[in-house]
Amino acid sequence: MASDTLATTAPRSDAEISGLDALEIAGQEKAATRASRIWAATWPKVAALALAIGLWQAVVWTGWKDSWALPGPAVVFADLWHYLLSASLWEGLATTARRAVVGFAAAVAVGLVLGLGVARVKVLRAALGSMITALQTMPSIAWFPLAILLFQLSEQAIFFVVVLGAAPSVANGVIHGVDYVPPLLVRAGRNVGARGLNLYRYVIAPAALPAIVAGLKQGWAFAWRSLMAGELLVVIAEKTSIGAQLTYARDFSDAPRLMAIMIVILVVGLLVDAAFGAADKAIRRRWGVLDQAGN
Amino acid sequence: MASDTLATTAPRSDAEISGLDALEIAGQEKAATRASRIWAATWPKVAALALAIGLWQAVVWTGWKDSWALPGPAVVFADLWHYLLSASLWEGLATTARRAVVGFAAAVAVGLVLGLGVARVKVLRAALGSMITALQTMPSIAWFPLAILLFQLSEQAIFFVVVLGAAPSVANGVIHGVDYVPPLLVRAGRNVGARGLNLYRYVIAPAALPAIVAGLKQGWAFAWRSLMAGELLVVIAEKTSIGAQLTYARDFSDAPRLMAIMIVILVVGLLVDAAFGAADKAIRRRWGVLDQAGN
Amino acid sequence: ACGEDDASGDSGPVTLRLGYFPNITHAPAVVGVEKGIFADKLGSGVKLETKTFNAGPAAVEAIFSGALDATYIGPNPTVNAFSKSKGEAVRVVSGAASGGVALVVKPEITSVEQLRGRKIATPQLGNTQDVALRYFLKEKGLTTTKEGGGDVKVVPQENSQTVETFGSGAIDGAWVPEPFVSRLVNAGGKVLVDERDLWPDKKFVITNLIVSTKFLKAHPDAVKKLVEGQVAANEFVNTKPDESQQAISDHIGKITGKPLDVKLIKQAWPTLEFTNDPIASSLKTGLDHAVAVQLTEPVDLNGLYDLSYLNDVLKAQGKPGVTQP
Amino acid sequence: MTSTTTTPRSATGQVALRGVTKVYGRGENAVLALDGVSLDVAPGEFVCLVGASGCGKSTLLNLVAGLDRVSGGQIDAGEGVNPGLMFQESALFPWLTVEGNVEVPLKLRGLPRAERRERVAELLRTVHLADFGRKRPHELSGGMRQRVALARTLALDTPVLLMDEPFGALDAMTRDILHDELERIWSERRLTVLFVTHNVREAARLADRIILLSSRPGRIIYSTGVDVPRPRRIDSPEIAAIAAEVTDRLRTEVGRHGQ
Amino acid sequence: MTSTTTTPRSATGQVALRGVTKVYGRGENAVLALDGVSLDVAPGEFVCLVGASGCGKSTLLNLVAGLDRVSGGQIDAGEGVNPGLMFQESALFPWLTVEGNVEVPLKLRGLPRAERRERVAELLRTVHLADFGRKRPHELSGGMRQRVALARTLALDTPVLLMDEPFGALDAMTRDILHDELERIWSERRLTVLFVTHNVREAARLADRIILLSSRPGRIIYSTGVDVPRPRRIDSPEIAAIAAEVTDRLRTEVGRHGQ
Ligand SMILES: Nc1ncnc2c1ncn2[C@@H]1O[C@H](COP(=O)(O)OP(=O)(O)OP(=O)(O)O)[C@@H](O)[C@H]1O
Ligand SMILES: Nc1ncnc2c1ncn2[C@@H]1O[C@H](COP(=O)(O)OP(=O)(O)OP(=O)(O)O)[C@@H](O)[C@H]1O
Ligand SMILES: [Mg+2]
Ligand SMILES: [Mg+2]
Repeated sequence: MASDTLATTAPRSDAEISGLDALEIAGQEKAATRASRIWAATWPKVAALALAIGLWQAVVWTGWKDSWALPGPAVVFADLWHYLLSASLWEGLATTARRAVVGFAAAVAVGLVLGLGVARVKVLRAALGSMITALQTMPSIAWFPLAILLFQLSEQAIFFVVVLGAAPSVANGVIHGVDYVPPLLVRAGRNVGARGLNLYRYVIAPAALPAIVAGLKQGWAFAWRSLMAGELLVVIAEKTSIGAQLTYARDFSDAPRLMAIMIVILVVGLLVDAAFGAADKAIRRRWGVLDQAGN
Repeated sequence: MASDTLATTAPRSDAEISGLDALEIAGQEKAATRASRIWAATWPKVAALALAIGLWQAVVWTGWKDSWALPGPAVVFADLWHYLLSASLWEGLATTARRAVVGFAAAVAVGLVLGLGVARVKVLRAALGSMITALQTMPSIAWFPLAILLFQLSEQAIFFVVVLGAAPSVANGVIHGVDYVPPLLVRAGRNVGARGLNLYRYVIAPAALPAIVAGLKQGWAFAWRSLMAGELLVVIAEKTSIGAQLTYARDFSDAPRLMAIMIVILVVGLLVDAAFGAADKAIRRRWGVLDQAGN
Repeated sequence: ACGEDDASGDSGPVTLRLGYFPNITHAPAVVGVEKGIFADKLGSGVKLETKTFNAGPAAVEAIFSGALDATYIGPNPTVNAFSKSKGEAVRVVSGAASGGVALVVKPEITSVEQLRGRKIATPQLGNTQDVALRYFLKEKGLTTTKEGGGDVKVVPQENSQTVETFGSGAIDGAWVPEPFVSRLVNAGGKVLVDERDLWPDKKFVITNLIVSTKFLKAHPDAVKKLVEGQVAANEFVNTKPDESQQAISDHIGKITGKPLDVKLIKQAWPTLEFTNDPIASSLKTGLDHAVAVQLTEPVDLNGLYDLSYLNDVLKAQGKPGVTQP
Repeated sequence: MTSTTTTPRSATGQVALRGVTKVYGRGENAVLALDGVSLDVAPGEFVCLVGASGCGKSTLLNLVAGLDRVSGGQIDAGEGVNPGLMFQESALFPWLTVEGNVEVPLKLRGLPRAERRERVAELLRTVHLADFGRKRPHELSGGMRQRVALARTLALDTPVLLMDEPFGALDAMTRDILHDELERIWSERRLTVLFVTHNVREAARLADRIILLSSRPGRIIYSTGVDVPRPRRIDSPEIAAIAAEVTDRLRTEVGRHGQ
Repeated sequence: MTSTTTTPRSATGQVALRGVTKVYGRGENAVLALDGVSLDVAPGEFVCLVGASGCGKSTLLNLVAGLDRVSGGQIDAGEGVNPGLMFQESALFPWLTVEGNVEVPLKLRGLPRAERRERVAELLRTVHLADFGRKRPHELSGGMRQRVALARTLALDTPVLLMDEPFGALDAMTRDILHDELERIWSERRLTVLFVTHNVREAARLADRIILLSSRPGRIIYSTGVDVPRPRRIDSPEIAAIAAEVTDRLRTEVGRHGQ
């Protein structure tokens, strides 16, 4: 019963709990240093990126398509470099980012109010509930005439399209979240004296928060896509924007520039996702559902 | 202590529990007849519709905009009627619906696999997690060149755009759902012998189902919008489609037709939402979170 | 509502909201804006506001909803705007450009007969180029259908996409305007038909200047000054092509984030003619063709043109006038 | 609906039930959880409710708390009184710390921050969790969570306290200590308490009156006063005797149902 | 890590812990929940674990069940044995009916449908819930949920059973009945049971050995065999005597911590 039995029994705490199971166990014991944690979060990204670029380059080298149809990474990154040094990117990004933030904020406000109303007021739910998803499926271009009718050729027209695109998504997130608030918590809230608005403030809103954040994330994607379309609606006062640049790059069949802009959009998306991810992680830590899985 | 005391105390079970609070109490006692329940679900919709159309008509009557810029309900419904009688609507709808179903099914398959992978495998999450939202924000038109490169002018190019549009949304729903599976249930599942795939099948998938359905709903909206854009990508021989008709209506500045098509899109959206709504309600009934709120 | 207010207010300076596309076929508009020609001609009494569009429908919507007073636009949206408003919403007050359209095909196609069974792209179902292609094929005895069937398969798709699909071999040719003709040629295509050859005097409208009827009624003076600006811009474009080409490239760069290659502009330039004549006859004929290939119902174009301002301006400069249809 | 019976009177701290009936579900699946329960709890009275598993004790408390609607009969917990209910599950808010959870009722009553902090600290000391204020519910053991829920309910400061097995997850010692605390608070504040427990000794230790509920349908089948003078000790012979009697009754009742 | 201590041996049904330590959290907030717990449970032995609230009992069971990683020391529950754990909370799957919940372990073991149905019915009879098979967890009372969880755990058919206050929410009578059932199953199947309870009498009624855990850090501070022959009665004087002794120890321990 010495070391050889150890060999057969020790695995229980290590090798036996392996593969997916290992991921399902909180890995707090692996209390890693800060540096190694950053490394663990970074290398898969770098590897994925390297893989994607490598594959792309490989395809280009096979000569499968003409280089003006499918430019290689070198060409695209060279163009991206120029683009990064040009004022137009930064001006466009500034305009688009401002519009995105303002439009999204408006969409969130509308979406939250709409969502809470529909989720908790029976008549509103019956009247508007199913309309929300239907509105969400309406493509942006269908709203352009109405946007111009209501707001002329102003930025408001763009915001209108953005709000119509994103608000239903946010509202759906809120409705989903509110619908699945555990009844026990609602009762507990009511019992400790939270009625009416206070019930929302102290119980329903925080309980639905994870789903609301998920809805906001989907809403952001809708907002951004609607914005990309909406920015084509009209170019106001010669202001350039990412949406306009994207379309014109395509209009001019400028594949390297198109891909450079796509990379810029991806980077913006990554940054926004990082913000949402941080919020979500904070919530999950609070709720004690973190560390179940990978991250 | 007779009837006058009754008058002051009886309210507890009725008037006092009123307003929002009343909605928060399971209203099972109001066991209504089938007919009155259908009526309760219908009249708000009808009222909302009547209100919307009335408002629209009122605006038209004020003469705020020229009739060719903002046609009245009468004109639009007359056009819708013609449209409904025309073959082009039904052919277009058949094509578009088929594409939507196939594209969405593909997107769901991709989204589910991607979502589950990212949610439970640490390396994948680190590598791809933040990429999903970033991909989601990429406007459809940015993918068109790639779609054509890969699939030429075939329907596959459309599906490609649809999948790229909708799959991230589905994946995000799955990730959100899995992230918030109560750890206790995961432990219970593991303890009753569900490991690996079985853990997904018996615990994680059903526990995440509500969030997955919510993700599917958002995914449908993305799929449909991407399809509307993608149908312009390839106008395949002999086939008309709703997406193409929508754009043509706009190209021809045909406001009544544009609005008629918008109504058709809304109706399709309503039908799909009804399906999702039924699924969600069934889940909520099972989970015992139904009847908290309005519906 | 503010659109009408601006347009009808006689007190104070008038605001003229002018639309155009950042595109070679809109060269007079782009050069006129970039070189300050419009601002110069409009003077201090009229404030110029410019809006840039990507395609015709949005510009028409803007005119309809009173958000725009005048715009450079192609013949197709012009007809739509006129017919959908029952002849009320807009008037053509000047031409801007002619020509610049061709059928580009793969080099192995050398005759029209060889188009049988091929896929040819056009910018949009029922637009000028689409009609021109279908009518041309019809004349040559080749059938087409709206849905893309028939002897020659017509695939309407965005011009930018046409460059991609032509490059990847998915289509065999395209009937497109500049600068896409040049692009397709650069991508290995060959011009099979230059549309100018199909028209009398090799002239047909590609861009004209329309004004909303309301604005025209409220501010005829401003419209006259705008037409003066248009004439001056065309003068500039025609007399200083190099400077104009550079101006176009720069202006496009401002809006799209990347200057358009001047070489490409130079390549496309000779196929275009910048004329103040809106070539009304070509619009009418084009519409007849559209009816012939069953893409539209006949439209009465009476009253679409109001060329009195243009003729006044030309007369004052001692130039020959254009015929009012 | 109950014109034939006398109607409940209202007075602060008094709880009156008249022919209360509760049916869950509809049609075939309907469950008659409570059937004509009438009960008067005097202000300041401590009533313990015992009964077999699933007999309707939690249902009764939920109804008195106004969290569910009666199917028949009437409940009066006093004009404007919001009885504090300690749920059978701890029902803590997972997004708040222990302190945050206990603070919610105080916040809702609009107490100023300084006073809230003081009260929270005091309540946590009462339930012997003074060091755990900054933890989150998921970091606590089952018994600790139950004590936090107790603190939160006490923070409500209502005249009527409804408690659903509040000490079920506690060891005997901690439970004894909390019995003393609860008794102290009850007598200080002159609370009316309706207390559900499975521990008959606990009932005898705390109650002025013990009420026994039958199973499906839930009816009051037995009620006995506990006349032992306070302070009492849970292991005293008088308490044991009363507990034994109630246990006997309970045994008969449960035996009757084969449960 | 424990080369200085002897290593645990493996045998079906045997559970061996060697110097098991468990730390929750990191840095300043770290909580030492268990500190060097060594324990050998023989195959077929029934061990009851008692201790103050928050002393680490649930933590210990979770570790033995392999649901959490030890911070130090080793645990051996036998090669390939998956100990069945009945959680302190009922942990039922809300999307399944009562039957569905009990059926899951059987499904996972690949039993054919007919056999599963039979086993489920039998298990529900064991916990006296035969009529509740088609209900959903949210339609059950607290005690019923606990019994369903018990049935689900029993459905696992493992040689080692870990139970975390399995009868905490049950009335005394139902509890007595289930004591008998559990004892029967334990002796029939020769199970090894590790049983957490706050009811010292229950511990004395069921256990071969009672183990007392101290609080923060959790250490084994007392262990006593229960040599009363079975069948036993919970109200027999021998059981009461043992319970009294354990209670005394517990009191000292809890008193020492001011809990
Ligand atoms: N939401 C519900 N839907 C349907 N039936 C329910 C619901 N809640 C409770 N019941 C049923 O009502 C009866 C009484 O339940 P209740 O929770 O009041 O019992 P209890 O006395 O508190 O039991 P325990 O001591 O086990 O907690 C049970 O038969 C239960 O199945
Ligand atoms: N996930 C966790 N994170 C941090 N601390 C925890 C966690 N789980 C338990 N603890 C701490 O570990 C200690 C032991 O908890 P455990 O749940 O094992 O107690 P217990 O003996 O089961 O108590 P009870 O009888 O109240 O259920 C407690 O102090 C608790 O606060
Ligand atoms: Mg209960
Ligand atoms: Mg515990």
